[in-house]
Parts: sequence; structure tokens; C-alpha cells
Amino acid sequence: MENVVSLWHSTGLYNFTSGQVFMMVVGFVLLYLAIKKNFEPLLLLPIGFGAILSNIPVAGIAEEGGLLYYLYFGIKTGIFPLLIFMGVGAMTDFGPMLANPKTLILGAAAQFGIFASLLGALALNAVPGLDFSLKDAAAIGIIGGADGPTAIYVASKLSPDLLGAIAVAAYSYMALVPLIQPPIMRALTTEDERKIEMKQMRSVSKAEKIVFPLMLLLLTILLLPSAAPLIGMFALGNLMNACGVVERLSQTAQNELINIVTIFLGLAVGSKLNAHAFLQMETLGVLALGAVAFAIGTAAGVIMAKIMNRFSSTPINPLIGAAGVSAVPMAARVANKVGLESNPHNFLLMHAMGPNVAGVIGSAVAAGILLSLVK
Amino acid sequence: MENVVSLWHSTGLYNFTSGQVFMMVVGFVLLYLAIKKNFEPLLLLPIGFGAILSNIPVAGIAEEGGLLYYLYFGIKTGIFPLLIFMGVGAMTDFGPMLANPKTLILGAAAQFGIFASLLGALALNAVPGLDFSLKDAAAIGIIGGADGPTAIYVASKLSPDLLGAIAVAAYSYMALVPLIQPPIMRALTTEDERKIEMKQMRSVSKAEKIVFPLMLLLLTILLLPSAAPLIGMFALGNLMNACGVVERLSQTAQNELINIVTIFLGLAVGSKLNAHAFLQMETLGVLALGAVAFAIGTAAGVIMAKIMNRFSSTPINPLIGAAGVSAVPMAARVANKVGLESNPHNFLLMHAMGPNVAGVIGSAVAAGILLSLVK
Amino acid sequence: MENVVSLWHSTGLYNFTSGQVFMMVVGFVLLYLAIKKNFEPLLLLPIGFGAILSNIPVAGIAEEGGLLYYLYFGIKTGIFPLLIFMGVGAMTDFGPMLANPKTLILGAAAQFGIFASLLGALALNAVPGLDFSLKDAAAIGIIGGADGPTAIYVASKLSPDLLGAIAVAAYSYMALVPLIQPPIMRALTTEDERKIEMKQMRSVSKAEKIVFPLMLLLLTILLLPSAAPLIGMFALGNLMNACGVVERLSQTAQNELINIVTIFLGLAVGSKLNAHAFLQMETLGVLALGAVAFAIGTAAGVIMAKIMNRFSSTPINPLIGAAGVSAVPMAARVANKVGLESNPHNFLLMHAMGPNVAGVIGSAVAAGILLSLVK
Amino acid sequence: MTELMNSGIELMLIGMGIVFLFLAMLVVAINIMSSLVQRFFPEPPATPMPVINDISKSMVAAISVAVHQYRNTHK
Amino acid sequence: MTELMNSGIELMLIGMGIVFLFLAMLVVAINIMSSLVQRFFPEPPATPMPVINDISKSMVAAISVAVHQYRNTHK
Amino acid sequence: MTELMNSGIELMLIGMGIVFLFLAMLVVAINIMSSLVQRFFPEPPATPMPVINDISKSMVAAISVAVHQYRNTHK
Ligand code: NA
Ligand code: NA
Ligand code: NA
Repeated sequence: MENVVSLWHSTGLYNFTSGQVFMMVVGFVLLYLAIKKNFEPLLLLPIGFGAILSNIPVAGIAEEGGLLYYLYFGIKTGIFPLLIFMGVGAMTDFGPMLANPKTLILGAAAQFGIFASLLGALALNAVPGLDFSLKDAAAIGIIGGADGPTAIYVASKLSPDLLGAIAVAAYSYMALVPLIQPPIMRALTTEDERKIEMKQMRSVSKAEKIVFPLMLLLLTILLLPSAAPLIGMFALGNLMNACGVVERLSQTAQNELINIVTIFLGLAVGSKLNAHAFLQMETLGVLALGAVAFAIGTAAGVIMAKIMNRFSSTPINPLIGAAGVSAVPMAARVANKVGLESNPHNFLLMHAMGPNVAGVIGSAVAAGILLSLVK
Repeated sequence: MENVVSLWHSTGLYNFTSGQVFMMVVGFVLLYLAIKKNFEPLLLLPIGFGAILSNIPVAGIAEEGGLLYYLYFGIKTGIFPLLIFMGVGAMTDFGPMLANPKTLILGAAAQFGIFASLLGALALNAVPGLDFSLKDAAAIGIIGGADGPTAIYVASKLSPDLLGAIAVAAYSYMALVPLIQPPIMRALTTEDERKIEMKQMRSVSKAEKIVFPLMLLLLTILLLPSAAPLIGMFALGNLMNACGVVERLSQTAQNELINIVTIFLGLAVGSKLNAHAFLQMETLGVLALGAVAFAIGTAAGVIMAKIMNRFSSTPINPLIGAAGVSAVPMAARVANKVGLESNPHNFLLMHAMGPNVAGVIGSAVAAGILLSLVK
Repeated sequence: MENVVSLWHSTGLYNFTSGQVFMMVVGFVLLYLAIKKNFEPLLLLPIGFGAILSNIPVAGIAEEGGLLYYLYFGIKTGIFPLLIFMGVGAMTDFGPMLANPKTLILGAAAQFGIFASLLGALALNAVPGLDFSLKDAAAIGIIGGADGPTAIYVASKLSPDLLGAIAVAAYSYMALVPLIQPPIMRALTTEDERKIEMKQMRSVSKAEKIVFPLMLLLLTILLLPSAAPLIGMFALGNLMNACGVVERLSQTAQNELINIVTIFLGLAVGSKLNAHAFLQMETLGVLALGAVAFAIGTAAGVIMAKIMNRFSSTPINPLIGAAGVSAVPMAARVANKVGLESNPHNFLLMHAMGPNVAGVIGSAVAAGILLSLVK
Repeated sequence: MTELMNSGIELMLIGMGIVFLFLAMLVVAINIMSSLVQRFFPEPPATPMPVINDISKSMVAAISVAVHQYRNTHK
Repeated sequence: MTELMNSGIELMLIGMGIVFLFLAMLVVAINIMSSLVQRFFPEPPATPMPVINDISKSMVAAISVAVHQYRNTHK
Repeated sequence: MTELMNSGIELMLIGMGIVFLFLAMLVVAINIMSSLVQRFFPEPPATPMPVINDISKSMVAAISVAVHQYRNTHK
């Protein structure tokens, strides 16, 4: 009898708090978005599942001694996002960017979304109930970098409490890029601009692809060492792939290793989706500002591309500026698709890959600046 | 000269204790069973090797600072068995069970082996020299679950000293399922019953396979959160496989990740095969009770299937009840084989897979109950 | 303004020390050797990259809380070199050695390089500014084992400060085997000796290949338990491959697992390439002695082969003695190549694989002796 | 000792009870779920001919590409 | 609060400044690097026909071996 | 210093001694083991034609399946 009572007292039904119920619903919504809507499923499925697991009463899966508690060390120490960034580096082909280096400037412009939403977060402090520190604002702004591991790395250092909301916002908006970007791109460009065909790119030699990651690393070391962990691991992955002599390491980095770490990272991020941290006014602020960040980044990229087109000797289709937010390769595909609507023979995909991968560098640089200046 | 003496004093020959010699023999026997007799080699080979390594005098491989000492953290924290369970989940197809859900009841009945051998362990305390606590008895009983990671997870929480013996017993008896089960199955059924042909199963839609793991998780959360780590990770693996949108994560979970963790887990389990813990009367009790648990679980499954056959509108071959102990897919194959002896046109394999995978759920549920009630 | 200044103060340019600059140059040289000269790229690329990362000012990647700081635990605990050794074991085919066991003696002779350079290190203490302890000397000597994981394992236990230099020397000289060995081999043999054709080897049964790693382990346990971690993991990998019943574990051990660990190990070794430890007279000593060790080991192997040829009933080509240093399979290929120069129909490759893999055992044995006697 | 046995027996009764209860509820839940899914998300009766798995499909593709390439290279 | 906004605005100005500066320097560096590489390490204009990737190449090899073996075994 | 050299020399003598001893015992052990294995577990002289490795064997299988499938699909 005593046992029956103690068993009843150990059920979830008896112990649920409303916050846990709500967070579980959030977890199931993330699973729905991942599976049914195909929203960045590789991340949002483990994140959603982690949210569910960590909000189970009694089980304590995210508390000391639980699985997610241990996995979270991988985020706290920065190991998981850095390993993922290495894998992403190994998957990245800098060829299109090296063929047309000035597209790097588009990747710079699109980072305006980061700083604009940082300011936005500070401005939101005027709303009663919201109280973002400079660190919080910086962590929120990085959503505008449209790069998952960078956002998680920065948030885990500057504002761990917002990590869950920031990761969810970052991956959700990346999945929404095909919805968020086109209206902005159309609004800021004329039909004629969207029809602009770009010159066929030169082919890039293997030697250039090998030297580039080292050059990128060197510049980072000289100017912005606080970005060195991120850019360093990215450059390592890229070099392993480009050099061709460590093929088995490169393959493992971009397959098994990144898969294993993705599962762990997703679950660990999910463990930060607890009621205490997530069910706050702040979260709404994060979600709103994340969308703003993407929109402003897109706009800044397009406008910069228009300016460059005016002064460039070779034509530049302003649509590829939108790809500067990164969200590789989704944003480049969006630029291609919007371009095809105006000119069915105009394939912008390769041209958009330049600013697209430049955006990854740009947001890692911005991350380094934030980590260095925001104390 | 001094060095020669000190070298001789550092040899294994000089330092061996009889317990270490005996445990090494145990390790070699496990290797023999794994390699020559094909007894669950994926686990028993690393376990046997771990047993040898951890009993080497002087080397201290299982002591603080040694390799197996570090690997054991993966068991102590529950990480290794849970990751293996995730991989097993990803490999499991619930289709046959969803097509014929009432076979779940067979998976419930077969868990009787767990509780019967728990009682048996307590009864054995009457034998002088044996002294099983309730925790020990619960950990021994779980052998009857016929599921390796579940047994290791429960034993590591309730009775770490018995972990080695329990893991060895669990995997050995799983390997012995083709010897243990058939006599019991034949004894409890008539020739006519064994000839029963079952109705062709309906096909199960992808949507059902996606919803099921979530439903299973939800029920666990509501009723038995102490089973949530096990069932949660199992459901995660199953969902990753069923949903089809994270194929690369699912493949990694059921291949490289589970392989890596299996090597580590096996070695770490082996490190618990030391003379101090293993060379006790208790170990004989564990081995005896493990066999009892399998036998009783098999019998309970068959008897329940006979009862269901009597009351069911569609015929149920009682042999498939034996598959309820889990030991996937060995027990289902045994049911199929014994069925074919009586009726060469009667393929029970798919029908037995239902209770077989239900048995995995059943023993995880039983594990949750034990973890929750045995303090 | 204040921010601009603080940003300038956070640049690498402002913070560089000359030691860091120099160590980065070392890192880039290693990358150059790996990529352009194909010097053991699987290790030297991550090591070189690790050297660069760990010497970035401000970033603190190798300091407490940084990525390389955490990865270094894998070396400190011995886990990484042991896992790599397991993978190497799984890749090793002892067939040629078992077909002609007396070639093991060649693998023993070549270890003379280890002890000769150990003595050399102690002798170098006569040079002002050099001060090698017995531990340092032993760690330096092990370079002569021509086996990366063994060298890293021993150095991490005996002389962690020299680890970076020792690992770099070990892998560099392994890459230089085709340059270092041939002159020595030619100097010590006559044209007629190099022309010697060896008898076709018998085929080795699967049973022998299964029993051998266990026998090797047993002998190690009895005589030299301090070598048991190294030889044990090596034997485990070899057994997993030879037995054929755990194919998926063996494949993972020799592919994904070893690849992942290689990346981590390389980066972690690189983190020991800091100015403080590397920019010492000692490093020059290490590099010089490493070359001596390889040369002496090669010579000892060749001379022993000449002696054996004189007393053996079947002819032995002295060139295969050089393969006894290990450096698998490079040294065996060198023996084959030098042999072909004298006799274009004389394929020594398979005959040289015997001493080659014997050299791995030999240096692991020597490692055990050093770990046991050098306190 | 009798007390311990009593605990054991109680554990067995409660344990088997919960196991049956849990799995029986799962049976009910599956039945409801399946009928809901079949009503609201009817599916063409699974994949009609899953004779060959995905790997083989990509093999077919790879082979036809490879053979094509092979011909081009060797003609 | 105004102070915080001031910090934010300063951060934005410096931040975007550095981002542009950094990527602009990278553009310059790439241009120099590319022209150096093209002058000193000229390459045959990439691989002329990268129609088929490495995997397929080894496929071709594997298939020809396999087919060969297959014939030998079955004739 | 001389003491250190003495330790070194002693270490060398003992070390090389043990290495030779160990590997010599291994030679003996292998010879015994091989003759035991060959007497008590004689094997058909290994695989007679290990011309092609396992992967290729499964390739052959996979290809024949794939080709079969390909024909069925495209006729
Ligand atoms: Na970006
Ligand atoms: Na079970
Ligand atoms: Na060696």
C-alpha cells in the first residue's frame, strides 16, 4: 500500500509543474517543425527531444548525475560547437568566393543585422519587465549571424541562460530563410536589377584553396585573436579537406564526428530549455529580435550589393547580397530562386555561394569582436 | 643487479594472486565463448578482454589513472548504456508490433522472470554465505529482462559490485536462448498449438511509426518517469530512424557511435570482473538465478500466449509468447524455428517480432519500477 | 575610443611574444612538411595546426578552459595513444611474421636504437646548457622505436615537457625513413647480400592469427606487465580483426574511432609545442638524438640479419633487418625498394613485413621496460 | 529476512501490475492512434515494391554513371 | 540606460568597422595570394573534366575488378 | 653524472637483454603454437584464391542484384 502511494507520488502526473508541461509542448512543437516542416531537422529534432527529456519531473535527466547534465559540459567548454565548426569547415568550398573575392564585402555588410539587433535588445529594455544586459544583447544579436555553432558558442560564453532561446531562434529563422528573405529582396531591388546576369567565374586552383584557410587564420591571429577558436577550427576543417592528404580525417570530420557531436549538442541545448530560463518575457524579445536581425542582415546585404554594382566594372546582381547572412546553403538557394523568377536563364547559385560562405567568416569575426569587447 | 631484482619484482609471475589468475581464466573463457561459440561476441569479446586487462598485476589498468578506470565513468554516469539503447532504438522496427498491438501483453508477461528471480534471490539468503540486499536482488532480477544495456544500467545504479557478474550472465544467457527456450516451449504447448498459423499482418504506415515512439515517451513521462532515461533514449533513436529526416544521425547512432560505445562499455564492464567482487558465492547465485529468470520469463510468455489464443478472435501461436523476453532478434528466431519443426510452412518470424520488441519496452518499464521503488 | 584602444590591446599584433612567433613558424613548417612533402600528414597536419592554435596570444586555446587544454586530457590519461594503438593493432596483419617467426629477432635488434640514443642523451649532458634526467633520456630514446603512439605514451608518462619535441621528431623521422635508411643499408651490405632471394612463405591459418595476440598478451602479463596497457590494447585490436566475429567493432576501431582520436591527439600534441618547452637547447638534442636513434636501429637490424643469414638454414636478405625499426609499412617498403635495385626480380616486401610488425612489439616491450625501471 | 521476502513479494505484485497496466495502456493508445492516423492521414498502402533498398538504388545510379564514364574513357 | 545604449552604439560602430576592415583586408590578401599562386604555381586549368567524382572513379576500378572476377568465377 | 651514465648503461644492458629474451620466447611460443594448431586444427590450405577481397565479393553480389533490378526497371 505504502508502495502504491510512493509509486503514485513518483509519477509524472503527480509531480508536473505547469512550466514543465509548457516546455514539453515547446519540445513537441520543435519536433513537429523538424519532422513535418523540415525545419533544420538535424538540430531541431535533438533540441526538441532534449527539451522534452529535461522537463520530465522526477527523472532529473538534466540535473546533476543525469545524461544531459554531462552532455552539457560539451557546450560549456565550447568543445561541441568548435567540433561542429571544424566539420562545417571541412564541408565548405571557398572556390566561388576565391574566384570573386569582392563578394566578401557582402558577407561583411550582412553582419549589420547582428549589431542592429544588439541595439534593438538594449532599446527593448524600455519595455517594463525586460532587462537585457550588454552581454545578453550581444548574445541575442549573434542570432543575426545566421550560423548555429557560432551562435551557440557565443551564447554559452556571454549569456548561458538565454542559450536555449537563442539556439532555437537561430535554427528556426535559418529554416525560415526562404520565407523571410524574398519579400525584402524584392522590395529593395528593381526588376531590372534582379535580371542582371553575372560573368562566368574563373576556376580556382587547388593551391589557392590550400593557402586560403591558412591566410584567414593568420589574419585572425594578427587582428582578432578572440575569434581564433572559431575561425581556427573552421580553418582546420577546411584545410583538411582542401589539402587532399588527410582525406580520411576530413571525411570523419564531416560525417561521423559531426553527426555524433550534433546529437550530443542538440540534446544539451535542449537541456537549457527549462521553464525557469525560457518562460520569460526575455524569450519573446529574443524571438522578435532574431527575426529583425535576419531581416536587417538581408537588407544590408542587398543594399551593399546595389552599391557595389554601381561602382563595379563587372555587373553584380544585388540578390546575391542577401546570401551574405550565411545560412549556408539555404540563403544562396533563395537568391538563385528569386533570380530565376525574373530571368529564367539566370543561375545565381554559384555567384551567391561567395557571399554565403563569406557570411560565415563575417559572423565568426563579429563573434570575436563581441567576445573581446563585451565584458 | 638491483635492477634485475626490481625487474623480477615487477613481473606478473612474481605478483600474481590466485584471484587474479582465476579471473583471467574467466576472461579467456569469455573470449572462447565469444569467438568459438559465437556467444554475443560484440559484447563478450570486449568484456572478456577487459577482465584480462583489469586483472594484470602491477599494470593497474583498472585502477585510478588506468584506461579502464576512466572508461568506467561512462557506465557509472549511465552514459554508455543509454547511448547503446539509443542505437538499439534506431535499429528497432516497431512495425510488426504496431500491426498487432495485443502482442505487447506477451512482452509484459515475460517480465515475470524478472520479479520471480528477484524473489528467488531473496529466498537464496537462506543459504549460508549468501546475503543479497533488496537492491542486489533487483539488479539480479533484471537479468530476466534479457536486455543488455537495461541490465547494465540498472545494475550500475543499484548494485555496482554485482555489475560484472550480472552483465556476463545477461549476455551469456541471451546467447543461450536457442538452448534454454525450446524445451520449455515444447513442454508447455501441444503439437496442435505449435502448428497454428497466424493471419497475415497489415502494413503499418510511416506516420504510425513516427507517432509511436513519442506516444511511448509520453506514457512513460506520465506514469513512470524513473524509466524515462532508458525509454527516452530508446525513443529518440527510434524516432530518428522512423522520421526519415535525420538519416545521417540515425545511421551514425546505429553504426559508428554504437560500435565505439560498445567497445568502451565492454572493456569497462570487464574492469568490474575482479576477484574481490566476482569470486564470491553471490556470483554462483547470480548465474543460477539468471538462468531461472530466462526460463520463467519464457514460460510466462508462452502461458500468456495460450490464454490469449483461447480468448482471441484471430489465432495466436503460443510459441511467439516466448519471444516476449526480448533478446532481440534471437528469441523471435527461436520461435520461428520451433514453429517450423511442427509445421514447415508456418513462418512465425514476423509475428514473433511484435512480442520481441515489446519485451524491450517491458523490461525497460520493469527497470523503471525497480529504480523507483528499491531504495 | 576606449574601446578602440582596448581592441588594439587585444590584437595578436600587440600581444605577440617572439617565442610565440617562432613556434607559429614551426607550426607552419610542420603543415608545409605534411601537405607539400607528405610527411606523415595524418599526424603532422593536426600537430602543426595545434602548434599554431596554442601559440595564439590572448586566445588561450591551450590554457585552462580552452579546447586544446581539454583535449590534452586524452594524452595525459593515456587514453588517446592507447586507442590509436588499438586501431593500429586492428590494421596489423601478423601473417608474414607468424610464417617466419625468427624475424622477430630482427625486431628485437632494431630496438638497440632506443637504448643507444638514451645513452647518447645522457652523454649530451656534457654539453653546457643541456640537462637531461634519466626520464628525459628514456623518453628521447623511445623515438628510436619508430612508433608514434608508443613514443607519445611513454613521453607523456616520463617527460611531458619534451612531449611536443619527441612527437614531432618521431613522426618526422618516420617520414624520413626512405632517406635515412638506404645509405646505411647499402653501407652495411654487399651487393651479393642484397641480391639474396628468400623462400616463399607458407600461408598462415586463421587459428594461428587468433591465438597469437592472446599469446603475446599472456607473455606480456607474465614477464612485463608494465607494457600491458600498450600491448594489451594492440592485442585487443588485432584480435578483433583476426577473429572475424566482431567485424563491425574492428572496422570502427580502424576507421572512424582512430580518425577521431588522431585529430584530437594531433591537436593536443601540438598544444605542447609552446615556446617555453620547445625553444630550449634540449629540443635540438632531441632532434639530433632522434636521427641517431633511427640510424642505429637500422644498422642494428641489418647487422643482426647478416648474422642470422650466416647461421640460418634458409637464406635471409639482410635488408629486411632494417624494417625491424617498425615505421610500418614504410620501412618494409624501403627494404623492398633497395632490394629491387640490386635484383629487379626480388620482392622483399612480404618478407620485410615480418620484422616490421615485430618492431612494433619490440618497441612496446622496450617502452614497458623503460616505464618499469626509470623512476 | 521474512520482512525482506515480504518486500520482495509486494514488489513483485506491484511490479507485474504496473508492467501489465503500462503495456495494456500502450495497447489502447496504439489502437486509438492507429485508427486516428488511418482516418486522418491515410497512406497509399506503404511502398508497393520495396524489393530493393536505397543503397542498391544509389548503386544502380552509381553503376550507370560509372559504366557510362567507363565507356567514354575506354572507347 | 542611456549609458547602455551608448555602449551599444559604440559597439555597433566599432564592430561593423572591424568586420568591414577585416573582410576588406581579406579581399586584398586573397587578390595578392591568387596572383602570386597563379604566377608561381600555375596549374593546368583545374581538372579539365571533373564530371565524375573520386568515389565514382574508384567505383569504375572496383567494378572492372569485380566484373573480371565475376567472369573468372562463373565461366 | 658518471652515476647517471652508469644507470644508463645498466638500463641498456638490461633493456636489450629483456627485449631479446622476450622476443626470443615469443619465437619459441609461436613455433610451439603453430605446430599445435597445425596438428590439432589443420586448415584447408588457407583460402585457395584470395585474389579479391571481401568488399569486392559483396560488390559482385550488389552489382548482380543492381543490374538485375536495373533491367527489370528499364525493360
Ligand atoms: Na553569418
Ligand atoms: Na525484456
Ligand atoms: Na619499433
